[in-house]
Amino acid sequence: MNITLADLIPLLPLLITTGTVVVAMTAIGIKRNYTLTAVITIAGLLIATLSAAFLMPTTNSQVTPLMILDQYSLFFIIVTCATAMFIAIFSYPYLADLDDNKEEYFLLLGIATIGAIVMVSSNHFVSTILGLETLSMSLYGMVAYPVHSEKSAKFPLEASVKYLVLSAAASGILLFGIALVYAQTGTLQFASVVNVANVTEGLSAGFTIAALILVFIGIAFKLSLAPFHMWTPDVYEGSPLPATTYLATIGKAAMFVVLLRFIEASEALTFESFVLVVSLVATASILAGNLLALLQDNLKRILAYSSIAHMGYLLIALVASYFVQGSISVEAVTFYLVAYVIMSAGAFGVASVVSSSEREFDSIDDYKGLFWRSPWLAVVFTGMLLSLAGIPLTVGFIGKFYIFFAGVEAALWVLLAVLIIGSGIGLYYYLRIVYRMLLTDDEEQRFDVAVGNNLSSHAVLAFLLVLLVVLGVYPTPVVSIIETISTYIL
Amino acid sequence: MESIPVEHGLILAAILFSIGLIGVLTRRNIVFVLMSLEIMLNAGGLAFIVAAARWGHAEGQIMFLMILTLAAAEVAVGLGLIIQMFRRYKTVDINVLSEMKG
Amino acid sequence: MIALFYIAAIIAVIATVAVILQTNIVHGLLYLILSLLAVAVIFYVLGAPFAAVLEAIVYAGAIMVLFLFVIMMLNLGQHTRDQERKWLTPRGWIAPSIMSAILLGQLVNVMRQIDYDIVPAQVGVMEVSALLFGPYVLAVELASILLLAGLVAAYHLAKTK
Amino acid sequence: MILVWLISILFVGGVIAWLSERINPNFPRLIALITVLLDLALMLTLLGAEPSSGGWVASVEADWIPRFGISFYLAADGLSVLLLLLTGFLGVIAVGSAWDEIKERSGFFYFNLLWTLAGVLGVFAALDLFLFFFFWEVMLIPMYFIIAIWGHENKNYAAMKFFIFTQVTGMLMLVSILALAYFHYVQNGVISFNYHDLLTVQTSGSLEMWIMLGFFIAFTTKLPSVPFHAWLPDAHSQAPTAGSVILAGVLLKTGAYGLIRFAVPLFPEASMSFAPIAMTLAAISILYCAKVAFAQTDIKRLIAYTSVSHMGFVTLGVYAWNEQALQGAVMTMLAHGLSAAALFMLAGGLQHRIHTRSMPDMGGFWAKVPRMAVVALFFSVAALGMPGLGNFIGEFLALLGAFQANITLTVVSAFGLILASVYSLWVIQKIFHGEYKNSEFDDSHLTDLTRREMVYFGAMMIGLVWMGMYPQSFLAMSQPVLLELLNGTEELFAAVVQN
Amino acid sequence: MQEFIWLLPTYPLLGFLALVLTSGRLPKNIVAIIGAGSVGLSFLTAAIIAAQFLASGEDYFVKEVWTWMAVGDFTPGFNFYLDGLSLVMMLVITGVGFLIHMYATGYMADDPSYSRFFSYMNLFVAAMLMLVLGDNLVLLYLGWEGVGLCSYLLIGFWYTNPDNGYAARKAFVVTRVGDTAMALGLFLLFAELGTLNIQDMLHAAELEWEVGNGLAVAAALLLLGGAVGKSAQLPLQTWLPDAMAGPTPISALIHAATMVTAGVYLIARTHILFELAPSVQMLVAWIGLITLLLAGFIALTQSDIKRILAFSTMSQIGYMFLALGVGAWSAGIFHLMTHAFFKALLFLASGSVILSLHHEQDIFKMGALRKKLPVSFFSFLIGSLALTAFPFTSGYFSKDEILIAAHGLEGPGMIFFFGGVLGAFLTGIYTFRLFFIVFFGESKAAHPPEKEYGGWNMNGPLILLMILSLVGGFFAIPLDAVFGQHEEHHVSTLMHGFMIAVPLIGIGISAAFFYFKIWSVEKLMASSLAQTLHKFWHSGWGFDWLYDRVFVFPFLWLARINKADLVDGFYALIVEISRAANSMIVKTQTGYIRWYALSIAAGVVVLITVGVML
Repeated sequence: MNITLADLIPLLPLLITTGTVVVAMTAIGIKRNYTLTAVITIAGLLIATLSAAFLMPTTNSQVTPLMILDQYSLFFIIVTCATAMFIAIFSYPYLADLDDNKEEYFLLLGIATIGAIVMVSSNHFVSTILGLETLSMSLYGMVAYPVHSEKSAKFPLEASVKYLVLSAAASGILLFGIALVYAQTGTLQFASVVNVANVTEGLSAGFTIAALILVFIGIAFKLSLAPFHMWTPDVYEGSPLPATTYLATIGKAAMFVVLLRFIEASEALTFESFVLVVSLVATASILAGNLLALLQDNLKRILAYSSIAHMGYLLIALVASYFVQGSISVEAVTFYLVAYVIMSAGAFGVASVVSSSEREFDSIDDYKGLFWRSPWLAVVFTGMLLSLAGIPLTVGFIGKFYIFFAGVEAALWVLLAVLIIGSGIGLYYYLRIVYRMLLTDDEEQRFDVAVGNNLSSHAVLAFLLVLLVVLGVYPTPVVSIIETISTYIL
Repeated sequence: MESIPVEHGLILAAILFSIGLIGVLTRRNIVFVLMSLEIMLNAGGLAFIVAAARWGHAEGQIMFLMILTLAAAEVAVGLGLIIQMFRRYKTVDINVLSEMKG
Repeated sequence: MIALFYIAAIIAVIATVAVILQTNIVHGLLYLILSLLAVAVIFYVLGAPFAAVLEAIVYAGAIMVLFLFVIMMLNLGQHTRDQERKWLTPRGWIAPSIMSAILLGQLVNVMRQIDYDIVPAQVGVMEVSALLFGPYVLAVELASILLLAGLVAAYHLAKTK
Repeated sequence: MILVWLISILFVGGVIAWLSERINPNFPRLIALITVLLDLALMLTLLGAEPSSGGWVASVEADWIPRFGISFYLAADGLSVLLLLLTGFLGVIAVGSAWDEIKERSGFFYFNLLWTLAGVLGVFAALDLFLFFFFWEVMLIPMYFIIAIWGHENKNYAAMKFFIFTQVTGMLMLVSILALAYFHYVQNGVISFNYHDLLTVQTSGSLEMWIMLGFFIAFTTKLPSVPFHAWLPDAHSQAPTAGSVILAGVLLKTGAYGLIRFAVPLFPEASMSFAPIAMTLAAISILYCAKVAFAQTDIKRLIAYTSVSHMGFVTLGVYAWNEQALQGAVMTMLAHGLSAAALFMLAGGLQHRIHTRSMPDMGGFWAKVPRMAVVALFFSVAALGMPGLGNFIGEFLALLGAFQANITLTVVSAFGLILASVYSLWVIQKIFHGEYKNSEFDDSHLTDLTRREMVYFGAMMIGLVWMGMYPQSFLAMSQPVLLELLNGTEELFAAVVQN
Repeated sequence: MQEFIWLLPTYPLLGFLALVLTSGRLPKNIVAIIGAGSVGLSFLTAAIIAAQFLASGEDYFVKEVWTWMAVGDFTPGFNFYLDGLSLVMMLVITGVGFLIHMYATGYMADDPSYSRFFSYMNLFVAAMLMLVLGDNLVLLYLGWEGVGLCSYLLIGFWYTNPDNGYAARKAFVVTRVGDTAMALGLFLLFAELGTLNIQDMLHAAELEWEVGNGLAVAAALLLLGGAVGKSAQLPLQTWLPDAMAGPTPISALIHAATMVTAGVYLIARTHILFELAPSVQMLVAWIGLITLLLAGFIALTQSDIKRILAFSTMSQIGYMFLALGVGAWSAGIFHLMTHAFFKALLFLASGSVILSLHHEQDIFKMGALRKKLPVSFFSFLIGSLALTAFPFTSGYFSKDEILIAAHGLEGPGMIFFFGGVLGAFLTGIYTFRLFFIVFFGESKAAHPPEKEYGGWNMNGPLILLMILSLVGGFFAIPLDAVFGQHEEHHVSTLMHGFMIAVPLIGIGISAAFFYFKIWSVEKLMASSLAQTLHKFWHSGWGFDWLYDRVFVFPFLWLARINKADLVDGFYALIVEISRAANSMIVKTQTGYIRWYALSIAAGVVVLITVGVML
């Protein structure tokens, strides 16, 4: 299973991204030029996206034991690269005024994307770990990026240290768990842990379950599932907005793909107690996330808490996959992830557009009266928030519909009840933000919304809004794609 | 040839892991925290080596290599952050990093 | 060999405990190196000489030196020892210890039923390398990317403006 | 196809109205008026349409999300057409009532108004349950905006409450819809959300009951019925007049429509065994809310509670499930649509003039605003169920039918008629009778109804009289639909009554 | 012409619409023409129709105008039914109604809301005609509620005084209690008999139910509920005295001549049903008897001229109920008619008195008006005589028939008879008490009248009504086809003499007290028993007091304590819980890394415990 030339073709997106990083690094080495670096990165990511889109219909190959490049992977490579590109576009104006070297940021962003690509196409623990750590390592850098800037009002250092320490601890747990799984199955490939032919004698189911739980916890931390969620708000708040966006979208999506593949391949859900554990985590996440966000006034923290809840929703679909014939729950997870990426990117994107590295507008009071000051941004933001709340005409609704469908088919009534309660609480804090935007006292002009100076960011927002609505109203094309690709997971 | 029960190896790893965890939870000096993290990662590595030995594989060792790599990178970034932290706060007390809460 | 395993294990545990109990940071680091070396011995006993060597060279050597550098840079002198003593209140140990003890108990509980003895067989550099530069060549490349990420991040973070 | 037009005209009109504000602040209301009039005119053509075999005068079906067997399936029969017309009519009224009241950001206002109406039309016409749910939710957001932006002092709370209540219970309904679709899948091997397909699903036992409850709770929240009514007084009292008109006149009716069209026909057996509880809730709604209404001092809150009370007759009628009762429910929906809307407009008009809704501050307005007084009297009297006006037909038929199903609860509910007279006359007394006291407010703007207002009220009065004197023109439209729904299930209910 | 029976309610309805739509912009004389003229037209039409109908010799006549609603078997229509009973009613309503309208054109001349007044009046006449002409109970119910509404509107006509509003609402709500019972009766009848067309329904009832059938009893009871409400009989009588707050023509038209007798009409109309439920019929008689006595006692103690008349009305309707209860259907209706004449007369006359005295209603502030107000005096004289059944006045014949019929009844007949006679005795006393106090003695008026108020338009109706009151007893009303031939009752001459004499004795006693002043009221009132009784009777036997405490206060109390809606509180609680949960859980976000790590460790421990141990 050595690598061959033919294997390189499916790896094209990965190679292109890597190439982008190398080119960008070289360019920096020759002469620092912020715009050039950004353009290289954005262009590279665009090409990577396109190449993945080009490859997607035909590709289905295992490249070395480490990576599987099937349609599912490529689909998420598209999502990942495209989102990374969008974030790069958001980052450019955001960092433009940073009084420090700005170019390395795009390197980190590129490298993080490499990590994400590896993760979404990983069905092997080695590539999982490598992808995950590459992603995390870059994110440490991105989170702490403005650390030298005196003007930065936020706490990038604190956020980064928190993220690093806790993430490393979680990695330790994950690694330990993988080791235990490996001790049992004898392979680092994702493989069934049930009825392994050469099970070590005397090995109880408890061992397997403990191992699975440790792995799950390691992943749950990255997904910020309760009770491993506490880092999330602090890191989100402290990071520069584009980094937060990255963390919240690609960081989550890639990790969930890994979890999905691992759970499906390992058949972990055949253990009832494991199902119980996952259900408990889902319940705790939904309730904790929504309750924490309830009266929060910081936008980034709200979105952080809400992401905890959203990951909980996703877990419901994941649990359902065990009870349901067919691929519906995988589709549910997939669609919801896409929806979540779109709406999170959009929501953070709006905040990014009005913020800069020197001044972030992340209190919901900053958005008072936005509807009247900048209807365009307000509409985008409202759309994203309503989508997060799962209101029709938006993609979030279809996503939630999927999850409900999976849950009903699996007869997960308790979890559905939790989902409903959670969503009900969720409405409150999403609407709180929307309401702020509707307020009419615009005595205090908190920020100028000049569309002109970052037109590309607005274009991205427009694109996301269109996606949000189109997928919310006529999701059929994407639904059929997801239906097709989901078969690769099972 | 004499043999070692595999559970002894794993239990050793678990013990080291737990000690590392205690360190992370207890120490306020961030350098110690980082060291404790290394202990945890190392315990993971040990577990891999034990498992590899149980299967007679080389794969576990490769995984250990990767852990080594990531530990190195993590320490590099972590120490970089510690330097910045010390510059800003003149302390290595991890508790100063608690400005964001709620 | 068996005895070596257990001796090394005991040393590793004691040394590790010493690490987290230390108030002097340099002493702590030295204990950590001791612990890592003991683990390296265990690796060797378990038939992983390559890993053992790397543990000794990279871990105990390179990485720990990095720590030392930083400690020196920060110039954590005598006063930090007093500070450490102040921070390490007995009460602070209770919850973490109990928690970890329970965790350990649980892990031991699930592990103790394993009824398999390792007969260490040497899996040497050859096998590992063959694998590493065969099927796992991508991992090597990815590891380089990982290190690159660490490099860029560390460079950016650690530099003075 | 006409149904698609009806809905899309509103959607597009809304967007145009919004955009047109940039050109001239007076354009939005004009465009909104044209849009709703156009819609109303289009609806009138439905009256002449020849019904197909199933009684559908118009229908359109297209694939939407084939993965789930979801289709874009709109169809209207007599019942739907009635409610569509009500919506169209009240749409015109609502635009009219907002004409002078909404000065700020009128573009966005009319956008929301039209979109709400579009959602409501969709609800009344959708025969795919997913589509139904889709529209069910679509109408909430613009309504939320209407309350939250143009509402009164406590608008945030009210809008939020409205939204969360309807949304959360909506999710219960979603679960029920999905469960039903799933059972269809299990039984037939295909997923379908088509109403006709789902009617064939065999469910039974406690599961059917649970699924039915999902629908029931969603619908009775919108209706609303005790104990899910708590959102309504706040929403109504805080909403701007046009919002209240739409809320009371149309939005509440979606719940009733849902009960008739979905909740009972889809689950005849569960509904049957649940009927006594539903009717009990109805009776409690009627009495309890009439009593609470009486206690209110905020005139809009009062009217809101009376709405709950009146809608109790609808629930009562639906769960009595015989022809008289159902016709009664339908007539109550229509008549209450007009009378409640008119009362809210009056309250809104008063608030607009004297900037208070507090009844203790009012009194003796008859001399000052005689036309308004007469109009108010008319609609109060309509609300208390005066024969000759539409509400009477509805409540009388509902009670008449209910009497055949459950005597005790009918007797209890009938006390609502007494309480209705208590609170209705109390309102008239507090506002229009008694001594004129102008120390409590600035009465410089207390002017009588304008000619334009009189046109709207006149239209609604004619409507109510028409309903009251010749309800046959409405009953005839809904009759075939109701008979079809009753077909086969009526005996089921009747059997329960016997036992 | 019979075909045009629908014109009867239409004229006043058009009048109503014309007056409402012009909303007070018309000059008063035009308003008067429209208001009174429409009713006049109705009366003319009614008269012609009546003549034709009587000439045709038909028993009944049905005119179907349109189907109101057709819901399954339930198909009430706007159909008019004319037979002897409705004929009488329609003539009384339009005839007396027209006279009162006439009178009102003068009486209300100074009122700024002239047009409003006539619009209500017209609406009332229209509704009342619907009530009596409807061929089905739903249409009847329409009229029934319609007159109730007009009653409400007219009682509260002078709306600036909150007391009037209260009286109006009380009237409406109290009668609505009865109406609701009646509606339930309708439901029951429809559910059991499948139709609400009166004749069909009665026919079906006869076929389906035996005498004494429980359902028949229930249905009759429920209809009776409606009747007692509308006709101010026990136990729903409390609203009528307060209803006197309205302008006096209203009291004459609605609260004396027409609307309050609707209950009598209803029972007569559905008499077959009551015959099927003898126990209920007996109850009707008892209610009538008790009410007539109670009202009589109350009337003795009142000082407000209109209230006295109101209690007298209540009492007279008691007689009608008594007649119905003993099966003397025709007698009841006959008394209804004569009562309409003389009570309208009395009320209108009292109106003249009141206006002449500048809105003074207390009889103790009048006196010696005989000379000053001659028309009123004669009106009162004739009205009072008819009311006390002075021989050969109209009241005499009708009351006679009732008492004789009561006398002829088996069982409690004698009680009814003597009770009725006692009532007549009381009537004599209180009627002439009023008469003597107002028109004789010394003037106690604050503003003694200069001259009698009113021109030909007020005096004309009075004179006509005087004539009717005198000769009304000789009208033969064509009720035999409706109720069948009633058996002739006879009483001995002695008894007859007794019946005639007792009211005269009452008059005599009254004269002794108030005209000749042989006896002194003050002396009588000296005893504490008398005072207590006076107080008790004056308050209407404490019914208001009782109802306030049993119904009104608890309702108000409930309304007060639960203004904020208990159910809402429940949801508020949920919100509070969420907030509390939020504030608790937010405390976990301490910001300390080690705490976060601890939570991870705890999570690991818990999850492994759950996963492995469970």
